[in-house]
This record gives sequence, C-alpha cells and structure tokens, in this order.
Amino acid sequence: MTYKVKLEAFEGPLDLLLHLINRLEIDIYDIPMSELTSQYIEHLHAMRVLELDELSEYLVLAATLIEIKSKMLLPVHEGDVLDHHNDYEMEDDPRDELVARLIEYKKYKEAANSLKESAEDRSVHFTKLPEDLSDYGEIAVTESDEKMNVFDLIGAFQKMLERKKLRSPLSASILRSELSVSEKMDDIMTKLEKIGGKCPFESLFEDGDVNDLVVTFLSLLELMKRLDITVIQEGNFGQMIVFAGQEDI
Amino acid sequence: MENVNERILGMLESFLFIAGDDGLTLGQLSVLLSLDAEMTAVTVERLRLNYEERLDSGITLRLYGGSYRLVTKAEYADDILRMLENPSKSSITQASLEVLAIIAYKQPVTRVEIDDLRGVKSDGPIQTLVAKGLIMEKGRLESSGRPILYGTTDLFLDRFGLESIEMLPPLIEVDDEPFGDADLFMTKFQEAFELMDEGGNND
Amino acid sequence: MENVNERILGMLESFLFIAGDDGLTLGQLSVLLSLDAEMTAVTVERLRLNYEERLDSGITLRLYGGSYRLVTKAEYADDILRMLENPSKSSITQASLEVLAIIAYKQPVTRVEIDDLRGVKSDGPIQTLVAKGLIMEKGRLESSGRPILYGTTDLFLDRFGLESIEMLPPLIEVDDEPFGDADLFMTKFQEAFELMDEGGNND
Repeated sequence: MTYKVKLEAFEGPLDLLLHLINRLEIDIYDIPMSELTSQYIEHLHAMRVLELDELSEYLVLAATLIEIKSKMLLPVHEGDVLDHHNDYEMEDDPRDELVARLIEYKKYKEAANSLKESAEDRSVHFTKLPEDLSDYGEIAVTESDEKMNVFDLIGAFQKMLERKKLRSPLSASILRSELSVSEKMDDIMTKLEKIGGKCPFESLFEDGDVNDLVVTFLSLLELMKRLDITVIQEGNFGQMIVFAGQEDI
Repeated sequence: MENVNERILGMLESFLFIAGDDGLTLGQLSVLLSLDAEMTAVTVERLRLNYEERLDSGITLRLYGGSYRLVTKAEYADDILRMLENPSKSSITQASLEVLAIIAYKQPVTRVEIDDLRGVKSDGPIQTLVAKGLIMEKGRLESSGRPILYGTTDLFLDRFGLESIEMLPPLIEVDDEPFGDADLFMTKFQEAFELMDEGGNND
Repeated sequence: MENVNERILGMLESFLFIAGDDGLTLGQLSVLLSLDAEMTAVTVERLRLNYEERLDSGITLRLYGGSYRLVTKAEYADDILRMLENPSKSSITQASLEVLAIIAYKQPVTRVEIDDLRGVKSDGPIQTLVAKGLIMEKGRLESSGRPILYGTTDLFLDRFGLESIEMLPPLIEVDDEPFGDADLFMTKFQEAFELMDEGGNND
C-alpha cells in the first residue's frame, strides 16, 4: 500500500514514528526494527512537500533507526548474554533509548490534548470588562516597588485584544437580528407617506450603523424594483429625491 | 409574576453581565430571550426585585437611557472608592500596563491611536505613566492639532530590565484579525444579496 | 461557614463586579474586606456556593491564575455566543500545544530540551507562545551560552482555566495502559488524508 501524506499532518519524526507504531500495531517494548525502519523510510519517500529544514530532522531519525537496526544484527558475544529466554534482552538493548524517547514524547503529546480540553472548558465561561472608573482611580495590579518584566506587557496587550472582542461586536449582532429588509421597506413607505410622499435620498441614511445603512439601501433597491418608489436625480451630482409611487421622469 | 422561569432569569443575568456598560434595551433582550416585550419586562422586573430583596447581593439592575444595566448597589460606593485609592505611588494598574504595552510596541504613538486600540479613553493612564517617568513626549505629529507623540523612557528600560527597546520580545497580533468596518460592510452586503437572490424575504 | 455576614458578601460581589476580567487576588480581597486571609477565603467560598446553588443565577465565581473573577455559567455559553458577533476562539496549533505542554510540566526548561523531546525545532511555536503571552522567560541557565529558561504565565493559567500551576492534571504514565490509542491514530490518519484531498496548504 502506498499513500502520500502531507508532512504537516505530523508534528515531527517522533510523531510519525508513533503513528507507524500505532498503525502497524507494534508492541513498543519489542519493536521489530527492520519493519519499522522500512516503513519509516517508505513514508519519507511518500512525503513530497518537505522543506529542507524539516527534512533534515526526519533524516536524523532515519539514521538513528538504521543504526539501531544494524546494531541488532550484530552477533552477540556469549559473555554479554544473561540467562534470559529472549536473545535481545541484554543489558543494553539498542532500542532502549528510542523507546524511552517515544514514551516521553507520547506523554507530552497526550498532555497537550488534555490542555486543549482545559482550554475548551474554560472558553464557556465569559467574563465582563472591568468597570471604567478612571475618573475615580484604578485598582493597582502590582505591589509597591516590584520589578516589572516585559512579559507583563505582552500579557496586558493580549488581554486587551481579547477585551476588544468583548467590547465592540455586541450591538452589531443584536441589531442585525432586529432588522430585516421587509421591515425596513415598510418603515420607508410609512415615512414617505408621513412627510408628503417625497424626501431627499440622504435623509433616509441619517442614522444607524453599518447594518442599518446596508438594510436601508437594499430596501430602497427592492422598493424600486417593485415600483413602489421612484428615485429621481436632478442633473449630474444633483440631489436625489425619493418619491412614493411611480413618478414621471 | 412569581412563575418566571429560573433558567430565563439566569440567562438574563448572564446577558446583562456580559453587556456591561452598554447595557441592553428591552427590544434587544426580547430578541435574545425569545420572549415578547411584556414577558421580557416582567422577567427584568423579577430580576431587579431579586437583587433588591437579597441583602447579600452587591449588584442590582438599573434602567439608564433606555438600556438595562447591572450596577453595584449604592451602599457599596464608599467601599469601592476605597478600593480605587492607589495604595502606593510606584504601583501600576492593569489599564496603565495596557497603555504602556501599546506605547512600548507602537511608539511613537498618539493618544488617539491608543484610545482606538483600547476602545476606551486613556488620558488617566497616560498622565500616570508620564508622572511615573515611564513614558514621555517624543515630538508632535505634523497633522491638524499636532497631537503629542508618546514613547518610552530610559527609566522604562531600567524598570523592565531591558538593554534597549529592540530587546522587547516580538509581538504578533495573532488574534487581531483585520475586520474593519469596510469589511463588515461588504460582508453584510454579500449576505444580504445572497438572501435576496434566494428569493426575497431576508428574515 | 454559615455565619458569613451578608453585607460582606454583598461587598465582595460588588468588588468582583467592578474588577471584571482583571479579577482580584486573595491578598487584595483580604485588604479590601478588612478580613484575614482565612476568613476571606471562607467568604469567597460562601459566595461561590451561593452562585452554584442558585438556579436563577447566570454568573458564578472562578479562580484562574490566582485571581478570583466573576464569570457566566457554562450552561449559558451557547446563548452568549449567539449574542456575540465574532466570538473567534483564539486558535492554537498542535505544535504550539505540544510545546506549551512541555513547558507547563517541565518548567523552567530550555529550548534545547524542548527540541530534544519533540525531535523537531521549536523556535516557531516558542515565539508564538511568547507573543501570545502564554509563556515567558524565567531566567537563564548557568551554563555555556546561558540559554533562556521558559515557564508559563498567569495568562496561561487564565486561558486554560487553572487555579495554579500545581493544579495541572498529572502526566499519564504510558506504562499503565496498553500502548497504541487506535482512535487517536485513526483521527490523525483521517486528518492527513483530508488534508491531501484538499490538496492545499495546511497552515
């Protein structure tokens, strides 16, 4: 089976190795080195999108794998072998270091996943902005003459970016859910009726935020399409007047 | 009045809590709670009464200029003012730290730019930081009003243990996506047109 | 526990309300309430229990990174997201998460140790994490080259909902369980293939 896997799907050579061990259902404490090595190298070939910098890291591990494999092929001196059933169970199994690395890496990889969950749990709790009482004073965050560090600055900056999100968007979404083109169309018609059937185009855009303006504009287009209103401009760059009903041009 | 749903009350409180200073109008609350105006008003009043009746509550609800807002109860005003008194001259507040961060990374920078970034007025913190000698005037912008440009001082470097301003760790505004009004406008437009294309009623 | 003064509870709530996102430490609260640390802790816990017990309460109390703050209850998250226009979750890459996990558990730790553990260079993720305010320099190792030692910040504790660094869940020892998490592996696999299908840059 050959397949191409994009490199970015792996966080590095150890990650790739863990992936292979899982896929091949290998016992990590008794890794068949030749199989793993050949699979690893096959994978490297399949990965087309390698940046040179990253490639070198993958190659370093490939070299390590080959080294371990060859060590295991060397005949074992009689005297080194302890009274065990398994031939490879020596004082120093050449795989030991690699296995230890893999286990250590896997530990933190799992910790990363649990951190991700913590962040998700945290993200369902929203907080409010501190009250702006700058006319009266502010709450101090440091005690007396404490030495500050630049990382406090970065923290403050990031916190501020976070707050900006909390501050601005609130009204926009609520307004949007309150406005609709059809409602606005009714509004415009009512307004026109009230003020004698015509009004300057601009006067319809006097208040409201971006959402309002868009909805107003779209409502006008729709009303024109339905011939409920007519818009007349008196010459180039002249004032545009909105009339209720059809008006002779 | 008594059979206002507990969950609705909780939801209402959480909305008002997040909305903060801006508050929310009856109309907005009605949309958010999916209740008609009358029932919304009843729910809001229930929440207000709860606050007023509970002696262990430090906050209550007020209607200012058409918006409902959570505020601290008047009886704690003095305690809060006590909290705001700066205990020591050399201490620094969160607001000041924010302003200092902006000036350190964006210098030279005007007060208006700082206000824009923070979304609140920064006169107070700027004054404090000047008084503490952490920032100073670094000239004026050659535009109308010739606003003051602020930058950090040597004392700032000293206090933050920096050899030079270049030693500040880089700051990437990862989460600060460009999402200006113009973009918002275009997005809305497109959304609206798509809705219209689908056949009329945009609701 | 039951004889916590009602007025003190109200005062505490009003302080926390004012402080908002900044929160207040046990030390600050102790000064503000004129109570000793132990009694302050008892009062804070009473307030938290009140919030948790009251079904009509939309807010509750949390300790993140040493600061107590009022937050909305989890059950209203969806309703609040509906209210917020652009609730972009700050995204963090898998690589950054791995580096962050290593730093969180092994701090203070050097870049070289992190690189060794992961088998890849971690400069990029480290820089991003510093810029995001999640990690910071915690001094230098007294050896050749005096490499920087990294540790996590209070903002990290806040963003990941941890009271303190001691509250990190213990690392799972791999020995205890059969190696090979088939599900995790399948996910990874599928992700990889999906990425291929899209044929584009995965960034």
